[in-house]
Amino acid sequence: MSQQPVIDPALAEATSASPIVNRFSIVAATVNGSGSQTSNTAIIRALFRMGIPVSGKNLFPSNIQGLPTWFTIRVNEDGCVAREDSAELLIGINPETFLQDVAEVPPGGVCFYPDHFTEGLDRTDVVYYPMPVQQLLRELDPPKELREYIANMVYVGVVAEILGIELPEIREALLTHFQGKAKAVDSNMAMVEAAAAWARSSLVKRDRYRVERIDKTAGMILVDGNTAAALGAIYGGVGFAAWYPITPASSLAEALQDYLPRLRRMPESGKATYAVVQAEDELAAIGMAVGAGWMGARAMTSTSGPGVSLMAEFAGLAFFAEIPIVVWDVQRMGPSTGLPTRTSQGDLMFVRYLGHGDTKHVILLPGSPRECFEFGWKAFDLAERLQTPVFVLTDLDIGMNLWMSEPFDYPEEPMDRGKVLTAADLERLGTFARYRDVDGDGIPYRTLPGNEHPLSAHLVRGTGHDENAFYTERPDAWERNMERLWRKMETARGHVPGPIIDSTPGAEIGLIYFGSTDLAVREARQTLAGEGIPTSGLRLRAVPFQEEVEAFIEAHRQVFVIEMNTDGQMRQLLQVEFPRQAARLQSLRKNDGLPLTASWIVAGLRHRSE
Amino acid sequence: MSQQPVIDPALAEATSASPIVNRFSIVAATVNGSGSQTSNTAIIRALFRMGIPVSGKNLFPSNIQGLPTWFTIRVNEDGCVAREDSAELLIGINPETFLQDVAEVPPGGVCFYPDHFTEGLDRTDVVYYPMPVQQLLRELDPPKELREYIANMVYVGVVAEILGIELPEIREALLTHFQGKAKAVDSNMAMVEAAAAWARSSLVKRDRYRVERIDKTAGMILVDGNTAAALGAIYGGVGFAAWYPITPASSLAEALQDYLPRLRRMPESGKATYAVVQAEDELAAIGMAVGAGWMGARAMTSTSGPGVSLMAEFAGLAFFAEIPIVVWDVQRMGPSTGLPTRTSQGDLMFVRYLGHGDTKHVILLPGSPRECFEFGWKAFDLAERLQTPVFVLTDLDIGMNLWMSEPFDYPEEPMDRGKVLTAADLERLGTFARYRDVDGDGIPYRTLPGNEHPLSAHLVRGTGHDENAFYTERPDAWERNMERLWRKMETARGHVPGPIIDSTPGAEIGLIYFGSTDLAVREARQTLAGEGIPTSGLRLRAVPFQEEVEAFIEAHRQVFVIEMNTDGQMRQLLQVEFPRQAARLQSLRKNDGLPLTASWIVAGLRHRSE
Amino acid sequence: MSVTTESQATARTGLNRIGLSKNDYRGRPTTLCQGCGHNSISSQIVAAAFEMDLMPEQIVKLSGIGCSSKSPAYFLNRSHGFNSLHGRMPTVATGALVANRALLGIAVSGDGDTASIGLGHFMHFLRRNVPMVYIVENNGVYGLTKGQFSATADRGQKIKRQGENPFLPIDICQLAVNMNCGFVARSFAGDPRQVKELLKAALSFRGTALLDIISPCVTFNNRDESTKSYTWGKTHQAPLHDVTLVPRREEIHIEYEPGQATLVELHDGTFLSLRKLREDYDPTDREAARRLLSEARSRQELVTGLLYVNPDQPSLQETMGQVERPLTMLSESELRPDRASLDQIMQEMR
Amino acid sequence: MSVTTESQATARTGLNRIGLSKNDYRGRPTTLCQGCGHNSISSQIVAAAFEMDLMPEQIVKLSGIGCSSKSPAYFLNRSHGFNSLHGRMPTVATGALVANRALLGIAVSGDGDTASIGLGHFMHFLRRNVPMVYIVENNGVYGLTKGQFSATADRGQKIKRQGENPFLPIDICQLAVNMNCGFVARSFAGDPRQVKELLKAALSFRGTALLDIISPCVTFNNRDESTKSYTWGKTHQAPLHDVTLVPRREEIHIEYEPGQATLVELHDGTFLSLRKLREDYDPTDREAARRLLSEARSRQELVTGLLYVNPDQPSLQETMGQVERPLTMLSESELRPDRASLDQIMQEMR
Ligand SMILES: Cc1ncc(C[n+]2csc(CCOP(=O)(O)OP(=O)(O)O)c2C)c(N)n1
Ligand SMILES: Cc1ncc(C[n+]2csc(CCOP(=O)(O)OP(=O)(O)O)c2C)c(N)n1
Ligand code: SF4
Ligand code: SF4
Ligand SMILES: [Mg+2]
Ligand SMILES: [Mg+2]
Repeated sequence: MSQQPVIDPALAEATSASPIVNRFSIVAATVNGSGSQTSNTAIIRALFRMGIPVSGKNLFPSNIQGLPTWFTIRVNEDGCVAREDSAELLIGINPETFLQDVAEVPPGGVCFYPDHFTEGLDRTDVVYYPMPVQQLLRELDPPKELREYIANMVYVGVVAEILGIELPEIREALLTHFQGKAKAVDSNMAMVEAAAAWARSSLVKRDRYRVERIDKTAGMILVDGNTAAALGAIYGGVGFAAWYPITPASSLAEALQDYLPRLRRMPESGKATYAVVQAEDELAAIGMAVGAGWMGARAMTSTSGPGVSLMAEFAGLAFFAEIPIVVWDVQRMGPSTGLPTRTSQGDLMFVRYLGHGDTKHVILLPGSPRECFEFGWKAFDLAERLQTPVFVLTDLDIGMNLWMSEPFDYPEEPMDRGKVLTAADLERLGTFARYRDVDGDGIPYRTLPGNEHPLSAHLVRGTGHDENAFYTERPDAWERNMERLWRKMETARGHVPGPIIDSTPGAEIGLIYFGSTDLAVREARQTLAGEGIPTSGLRLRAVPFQEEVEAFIEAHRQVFVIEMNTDGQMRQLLQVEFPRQAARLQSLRKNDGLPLTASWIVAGLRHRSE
Repeated sequence: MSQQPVIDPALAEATSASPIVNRFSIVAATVNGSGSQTSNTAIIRALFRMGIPVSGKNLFPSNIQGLPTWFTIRVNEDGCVAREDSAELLIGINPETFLQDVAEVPPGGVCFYPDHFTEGLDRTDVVYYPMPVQQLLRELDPPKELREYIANMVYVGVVAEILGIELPEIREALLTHFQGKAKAVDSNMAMVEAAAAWARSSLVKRDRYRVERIDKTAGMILVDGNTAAALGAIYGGVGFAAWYPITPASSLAEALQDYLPRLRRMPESGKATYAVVQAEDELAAIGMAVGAGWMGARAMTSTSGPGVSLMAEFAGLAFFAEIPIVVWDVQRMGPSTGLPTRTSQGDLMFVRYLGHGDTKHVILLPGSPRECFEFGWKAFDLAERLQTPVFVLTDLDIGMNLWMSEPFDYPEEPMDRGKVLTAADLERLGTFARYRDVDGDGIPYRTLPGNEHPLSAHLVRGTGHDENAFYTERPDAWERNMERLWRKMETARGHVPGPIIDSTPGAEIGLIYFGSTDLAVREARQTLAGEGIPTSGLRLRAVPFQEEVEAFIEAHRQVFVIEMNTDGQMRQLLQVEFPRQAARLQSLRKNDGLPLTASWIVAGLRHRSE
Repeated sequence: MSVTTESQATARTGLNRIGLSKNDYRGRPTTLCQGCGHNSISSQIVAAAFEMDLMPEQIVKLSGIGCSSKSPAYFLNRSHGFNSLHGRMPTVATGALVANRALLGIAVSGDGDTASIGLGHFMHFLRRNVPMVYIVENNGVYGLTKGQFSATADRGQKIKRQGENPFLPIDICQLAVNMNCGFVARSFAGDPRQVKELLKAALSFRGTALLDIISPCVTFNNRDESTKSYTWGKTHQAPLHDVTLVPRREEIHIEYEPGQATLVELHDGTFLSLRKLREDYDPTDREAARRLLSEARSRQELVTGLLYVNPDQPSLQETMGQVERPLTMLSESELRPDRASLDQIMQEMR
Repeated sequence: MSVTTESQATARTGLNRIGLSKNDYRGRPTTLCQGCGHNSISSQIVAAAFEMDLMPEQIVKLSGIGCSSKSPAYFLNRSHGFNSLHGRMPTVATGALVANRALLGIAVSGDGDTASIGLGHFMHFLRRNVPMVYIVENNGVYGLTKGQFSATADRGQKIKRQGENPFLPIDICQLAVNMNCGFVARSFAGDPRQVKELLKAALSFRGTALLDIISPCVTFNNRDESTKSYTWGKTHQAPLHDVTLVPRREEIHIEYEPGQATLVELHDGTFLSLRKLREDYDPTDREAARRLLSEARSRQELVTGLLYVNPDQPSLQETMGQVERPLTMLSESELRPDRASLDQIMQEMR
């Protein structure tokens, strides 16, 4: 450890100061396709199992192998686990970015590095820990094909030793990761233990950061939103799913393919009670979903921006022909192909009006994997109740990153299959018209193909139709139908999930936000409260909005709409829906592809709050 | 004429009263695919050539042959030729709809009918004129294949005789229609004259309606917007056009195909200086246009609602990669396939945000065929100046109906090809970056493929890029680029056509409108002025808007946004752009597939003006 | 044969074996042009369904957009149907028939709908082998948009507004053979009997059954020299064989000299009898079908009949191992896994 | 042959006939996986362009979206290019090359890009015969989205996450032959020399030249038993012939026994020499190509080489009667008709 520079007094002072326990971020700077994901998930899951609140955010490039990747784990006793602007601890094993990575370590921070690195080791305000990766590999000599992966276990062992992560929990974490495959776990653990042992004997702890077992994650789970969404759909009784691969949505459909065979086969025959089709493109994916939704199956598709653009025509058809389908849009950065591996909330305005000619859609906005699960099944209830496409907008951050979560609640209510008439109903009623507004709520009754009652059959169409689904060009028929659809959208307000409001008595500032920014906003509000700037928060969970939203805006002197897109799209939607409030809405937005940080929100509000 | 009922005193009185000259509407109720178009255009063009302001609106079904069609001609000395709610004169030759058609004739009105009809002839407050169609056919005995067409000439002759339309002008009109083919003209004129002669000898004029030659159309033309748009594009130097057939846009591309060979071939070689490709679908059509626009040709495509939906992904690419193209959307009634042969202004909101992830577009809104021609060439200047797609939104009414118009002005300004750097420029500058904001207006410079200077080449992409068009995921690079695009959209405000404002001193009511409703709004404002309700008018001609628009809103106590869609989309766009005015905008909208009438606007404003 | 007996059976009563009259299979009055080939195909669909004693309620009709795609409104009023989007019918059909495999799908498309905007979906539909009767009413033009060339228009073909078509036509059957479709037939709207018999065969086939039917557009593409016109069809049709569906239940002695007919057994036990009308042709030989089609093309011959048949390919639903019951008929308890299973998963996520 | 002489010519100087070094044809460093077949194809594009003395500035690169479609960034830095949308490259290419017919188009696509989402555009592109080298880097998977099956994956093929593929593959060459493409070749990224020679041939061809190149995805689909793997390719490749482009300017005596080689003359006067390596095969016979491909498929054989060639088909620009000059080079006076012509039209509208 010759390269180790003399430690400057500042650092000495800093490091000798009281330890910082369970309150820091650590980033692993690696190369993608090198298997470092295993190491990173082992660390985060072990910390989580030690009872410490965590989050893991993977910043990866849009390619498959060989480019820089950063995996950041934040641990925080108080559960503040939104992304932070910088990480105090660096695991720097990517030579390409090492100098840059080291430069970004805050003073007093820590740097773990492979001991064959020779540059970037000269910061005097950072504690360096070398890791003898090559040596340990030589000693352990794992099978050639595993070498690269095992090598990544070195930093797991060293970091565990220095920070105090319990090795048994690392083993548990690996067990989870390898779905119990002992052999894989053992070969990896061997290196973890070797590295830890080496660190124990060869390194002196000189930094302030430590972890300690606490009890803040009891009963909780660690999960990504795409998996949660897939499970939600499965427990919502999904019958048909069609998809086309696209980052960051692919893992949603793939989670369906992983869990469905296990959860949804006939006990005796082992036959599937579902169908998942990988379509030739997104037009086909949504088209298939529309076909299945028309038949009466719970049908869905999942995609991201470019796919949504291709779904516009079918979205309009489903809205107008009133076919229930669920469309997941795991948002990535746009316009166009944009940044496939960066997060954003930029599809809002487009999806709301997706389809030419007065088309409008119901949108759900889950704020966490847990809500992804909940909306996963509720979306089907809503789609079938309202007989319209329901779009669920998440983003890469919720969809693909690891979130700590309360376990999912098993759906208590029975499924709401909406206004479907059986042959018996038709017999009883003696009359039926597909698009008649019987109940005055704009929602007509429908019959499903296969219903053999003579009154049942009709020809569904995207062309202008009368109550009986017959084609007509009559002006009055057209207007009546559009007025009914308008009524239906009003009815939707009462069915979609309402906002989550957290009002602070006396607060004059109101924050309106939605989706993945939840943790950051909550943390920011704590900080601001600490600074004597109390705020109220309203997290939107769906479009169209309810009156409470307008009331909230009226109730506050200053109202900020916080979002991650360039145009301030949620603010625009609020301006459209609440003209009387339009002038009072201020926009606080950032759209750089990274999850929002509390500190950015705080800074923004600090100088704009009057 | 036995069926002729005794005339009731009311009618006698009415008809004996002073004649109504050059001030009525006449509707021909026929069957489509039966060639009645020739007859109708002959009548309207003859009236027009007699110096009388006219308009012709064709209400046709979405099929090819055998269904009811109504062609309404309005003649009005003062040039008020917007659609009227009802026509005083009926040419009822479609047995299927005759009863209904007769019922809709206002008291004192007139009905021409084939003398073999036996029902619907009992209204005592309508003047009936029978027409011996079969007899005249027998006498003239035209060639079998022409029979049906010639039969339709009977009503031309009879109506001409009764109303006083000059036969020589009918001949002229037919000459225009048949592009000078004397033979076709003669065979048709023969029947026109025979029918006129018969009427002269056998009918007594008992109604009040007449036409008289005046001089209100001198130098004017009669044209549809799609033809005008095509000519505008041709005189704008269109190099490449791709399209896919769709009503009501097809005739735009077909007009290109009709006129280009005549106007744009090399004198010597006869080779084409343009290319028009019928694509396999709309995705391909816009994709081809993007390819050609990238190369530096003036590229366009034309479509309607469903096609626009399919163009979303490419629209986003062109916006983000900054490729100049022009997209014509001849709007029809939506959502979905909707009513292909009915008019609407329903694509506004969708087109403005066409494309996922913070995409925005420049939209032009011509209000007449004349502006279709003007914007036809200006759109290319704008697209190349701004390096972005320019959408031109018309509708079926402007696009396919016959409008009276001042002749088109030859473009005086030279073409604006925008910021294109030649090899010489690059040599002089010594540096080039495709997406650098050199001038601070957000518009970068571009080089075209084929430019052989070493600095010229770059790889255009829809993925995130830096100033040099290289792929990058850097947050700052992304933000910088999006800020520049935002700046560019601000720059666009200064380039797009501004609103046409007609302020009435002291008027407290302001009317904001756009597109095909121009004539109806103007007529309505005259009527209201007459009733002591003065109004100011602002006709929007583009999105984004200019400050004048906000000033106009502020300047009026009550502001109505008049439009033909269900959601009040223009009002929504104004709410988004002018939050301080949002609450003050009232919506006056109708969307039943028919062109707006002045009387509907008047009625709406009468009881809503405070 | 079966036809004769059918008609005998129904002659007396006017009702078929399930007690329905032909009227029960009709649709609304057509709004297509008089003489449009599509109308005659609609009538044959009605006739075939009637004669096969199908329950209209167990049929679903599908189509895209076009004159052809309108026709589901003009047959089988008692069947549910979906007049979907231009070129996208195959996608809607896939979702629909996977969701409810008990229903019998009859789809009508046009040459523009299938060979232009919908070409990709069409081919992927065939690749998945979704059980359905897929009818292309092929007239070489876009009828509903007033007569532009479609991708099946022959090179050199002329139409009013657009003049002469410079491109080679897409051969829908050739593509189907290529995509390994198990039932590839070509017919001509001017030969109603063949259309009907091929329809019956297709309706008994399990898997995608493609019928490419030349269906003249009398308004925009019926000039005698057009390969999609009635005249051309009548003068150039070369039927391969006499197709007859032989339902199991009937004991019929088919008396041919050996080699005069091919018999193909379908999964429901019915037989297809193909009595040869011309040179020896084996419709179970894919290569032969390929060759025949390209020869016919160069010979400018309208070869009609069942060009290729192979009943032994798994349908999409089989490929995916779906339950026999329609997915749409499953009960809530079959659709929603139990509480314990969720707890288990939550455990695994600790 | 030409190769040898080329290399001789360049050996000394390191420059080609237009004075450029190989470096002038390179691109940016690849970000694809080490060993990805796409990378080796990129190098052959560089080599071919260099050895053919092409001016990089007269080439345009086009692609869709995918690992393959990224590769235009990794060759020909001095050429303009467009990395467009997934599956839509053929449409952008059509507009681009019609607008500027003077440029030489090289397009790279993937099997997902071309055979899944882009299938319809691909086929219509071929139908129009747009002059361009169309390379499909075929690996049977979606690489960039982490290894799902594409439509060219063989039935029974296995990959990690999705298990076994139940569907038959789409044969891109078979489709191209069907669409009457005038230049249909198949190759293997593991055979760089053949790839290069076929590229040269394609670059000299006027019309759409399709190259379906098996290009293994080492990360997601390189198991030995995969028909898209290096091992399988190496063990199953069956080259039809030895392809060499013989530029006019060189006087070369090709010494074969008669019948040992086929010579095809291209429009620029260069010759393609195809020295037979196996049973007599005539690449100008479409039927033969059809047969060969379907036999190869059943034989599970990777037949490579120029499967079909027919230089005598009009290009789209010729079909449309365009001026020889690029439309993009026309002057304002050539683009805007004169004032009188507008007056005339206004007259006609009275
Ligand atoms: C996305 C879209 N593009 C274009 C149209 C307009 N359109 C309606 S029918 C049709 C073509 C119909 O041709 P074909 O499928 O051959 O049917 P046919 O009318 O000839 O029977 C087109 C282009 C549409 N409805 N939707
Ligand atoms: C409209 C759209 N859908 C999906 C995607 C996601 N996507 C990117 S590349 C790709 C497939 C690439 O496969 P292939 O064309 O075979 O190229 P490879 O990566 O295998 O070389 C997909 C589906 C996209 N970019 N755009
Ligand atoms: S236009 Fe042609 S295809 Fe359409 S209905 Fe008429 S005849 Fe048939
Ligand atoms: S993932 Fe496959 S296709 Fe993509 S770069 Fe890597 S090896 Fe090549
Ligand atoms: Mg057709
Ligand atoms: Mg691939």
